[in-house]
Amino acid sequence: MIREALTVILISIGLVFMLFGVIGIFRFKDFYSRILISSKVETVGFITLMAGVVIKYGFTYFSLKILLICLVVVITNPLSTHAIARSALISGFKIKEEK
Amino acid sequence: MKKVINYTTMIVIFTILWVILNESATLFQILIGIIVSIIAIYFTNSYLLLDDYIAYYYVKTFVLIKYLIYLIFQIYKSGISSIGQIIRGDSKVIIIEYESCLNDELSICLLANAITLTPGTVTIDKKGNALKILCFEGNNEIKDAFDVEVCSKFEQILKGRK
Amino acid sequence: MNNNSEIIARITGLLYPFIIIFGVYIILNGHITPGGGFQGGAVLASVFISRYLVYPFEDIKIKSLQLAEKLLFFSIIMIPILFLFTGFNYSAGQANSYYLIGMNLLIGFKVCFGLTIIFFRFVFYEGEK
Amino acid sequence: MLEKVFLILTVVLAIISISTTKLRRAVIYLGLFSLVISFTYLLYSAPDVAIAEAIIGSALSTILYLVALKKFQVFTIYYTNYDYNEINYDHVTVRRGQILKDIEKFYVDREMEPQIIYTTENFKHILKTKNYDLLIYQKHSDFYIYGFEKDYQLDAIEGYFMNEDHGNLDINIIRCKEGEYNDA
Amino acid sequence: MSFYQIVLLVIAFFTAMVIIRVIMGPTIWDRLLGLNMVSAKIIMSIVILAIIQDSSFLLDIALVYAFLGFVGTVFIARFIERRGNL
Repeated sequence: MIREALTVILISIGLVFMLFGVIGIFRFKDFYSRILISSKVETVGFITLMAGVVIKYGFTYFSLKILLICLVVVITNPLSTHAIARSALISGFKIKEEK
Repeated sequence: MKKVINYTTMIVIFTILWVILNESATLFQILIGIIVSIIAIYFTNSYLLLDDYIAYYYVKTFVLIKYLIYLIFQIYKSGISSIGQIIRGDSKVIIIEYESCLNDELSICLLANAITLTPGTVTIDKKGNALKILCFEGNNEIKDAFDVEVCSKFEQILKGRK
Repeated sequence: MNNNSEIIARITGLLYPFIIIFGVYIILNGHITPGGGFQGGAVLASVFISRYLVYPFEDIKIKSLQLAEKLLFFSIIMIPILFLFTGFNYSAGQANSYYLIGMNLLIGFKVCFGLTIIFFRFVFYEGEK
Repeated sequence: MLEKVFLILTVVLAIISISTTKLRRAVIYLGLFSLVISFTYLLYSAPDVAIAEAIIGSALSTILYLVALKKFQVFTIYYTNYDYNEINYDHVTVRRGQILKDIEKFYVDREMEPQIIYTTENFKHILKTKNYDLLIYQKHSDFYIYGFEKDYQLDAIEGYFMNEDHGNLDINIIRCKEGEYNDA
Repeated sequence: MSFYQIVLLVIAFFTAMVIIRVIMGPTIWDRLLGLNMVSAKIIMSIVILAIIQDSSFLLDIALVYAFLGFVGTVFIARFIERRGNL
């Protein structure tokens, strides 16, 4: 019973983090601050939500698979963020002088 | 001798992965898992990487667990502080250069990944051990973490990779 | 201008064996879970495609890949025909699933080679201005 | 309810991806379309189709579209403005001015892909270092368009601006020799 | 309507909001960022759907997105930074 309640709480916290990510994508006025905050807060929400699901299922194959998904996302998500930011910088889209 | 132990560890890890994917731990599945992981490592070494996978990507298990725990702690810490940033609205972005005190390629890449994962900082470029980091102006936490003379906590953890 | 990011190259290299194992898993479990020859083969082909991010050179032998693909295609056609002529008893449950797994493996490797050939031909020859 | 949300999203993305004039945007919209439709297949309990759509849509078809777009010529246009030190959102969307819209329309009509980059760097610095096809420099209401001498499109652009009525805008077209300023 | 169905609806609403940003977004990098975010949201929805239907093979599809979602994004970003050369 307490496990169920913990799951509900964790998933709700994850949804709140995701809500802030979506707000951030509309609130910031330029691209670089958007990429700095929004997509990352989204990852925090992702990890929290997955933690909730893992607690619901305990130590089973289902939760092990979810941990695997979590690990792979933690490895690959920075790669795409890095690629997007780097592409914008190299193409010359810039807000302010460097240095 | 050390090479054999490393290979065995890697095969065990991939076999566990196979068992998790298949959701059954019978003897038959474990046997197939060992065969598949040997084939995968051989194929990666000889056709894809053109190098030794294990020597390339070897990280001590203890170091890896410490790294993950500290990473998750750091992600939550700066995630909560960045919610305040979202509520406050717009702010200025600057690029800082940071010279890492690590000299090992994989460790620097893992450090860059960790920097990108924490909200508020994105690694943009890497040349040697110099990293270009995009971050907010006037963010004190970043300054505390990266403008210090000695190594930051991440680097101290990653130093014992081998 | 030919500078790709070192971080992407490094971490993509870390993922190769994981993707290979996942592709083989999708092929081998094609008869009980979603997936099968085509899907697993496409996953395996994406290993070669992501390798282009790391080494953008033309060091894959397209000729021998083509030969292997033709042989696989020939065997995919010939094995069912041989089964037809031998009068094998299909009602046996275990043999049936072995047959499915074998055919899935052949189809998977054929799709993998085919998509790899398409990608590298497009990138190195057809995409020229 | 849930199915309806995703079905509406699918239709919207499909219509947008075929009606946009810029081909790279169409590639991104198609990637989104494949993500959304894969989940819709799952909701209608067709996991086998969904997994095929996931693999094909996320990696293979995107890359094959990009390889096809390699044949398409891309024009890089830099835009700098004397009056602003910073470029924020309003400048990109609202005050971008008629001239950029006209130039974009010019290239799209001729089936070429314009890529406009808004920057605050000094235009002389861009002339020297960056690899550009056109450079537009605005000072109050004067426009300076830098292009290469050999580029035959430049004459067409000049003719285009002569024909259309552009009010009191002052447009100067400056032809540079190949490698006069530029090392890149 | 159970809790998980409500969660799924909320995630669908967020996805729609991000797609609005993608359609609005003035620069092409905004659109790419939106593509990345939608991909993460679809992974979450698949996991929640797997809980509702109680079938673990749906997680394979989430794994496909986790493994291969970055390949397309990285290729598009690279295509833009090299001005139309892969």
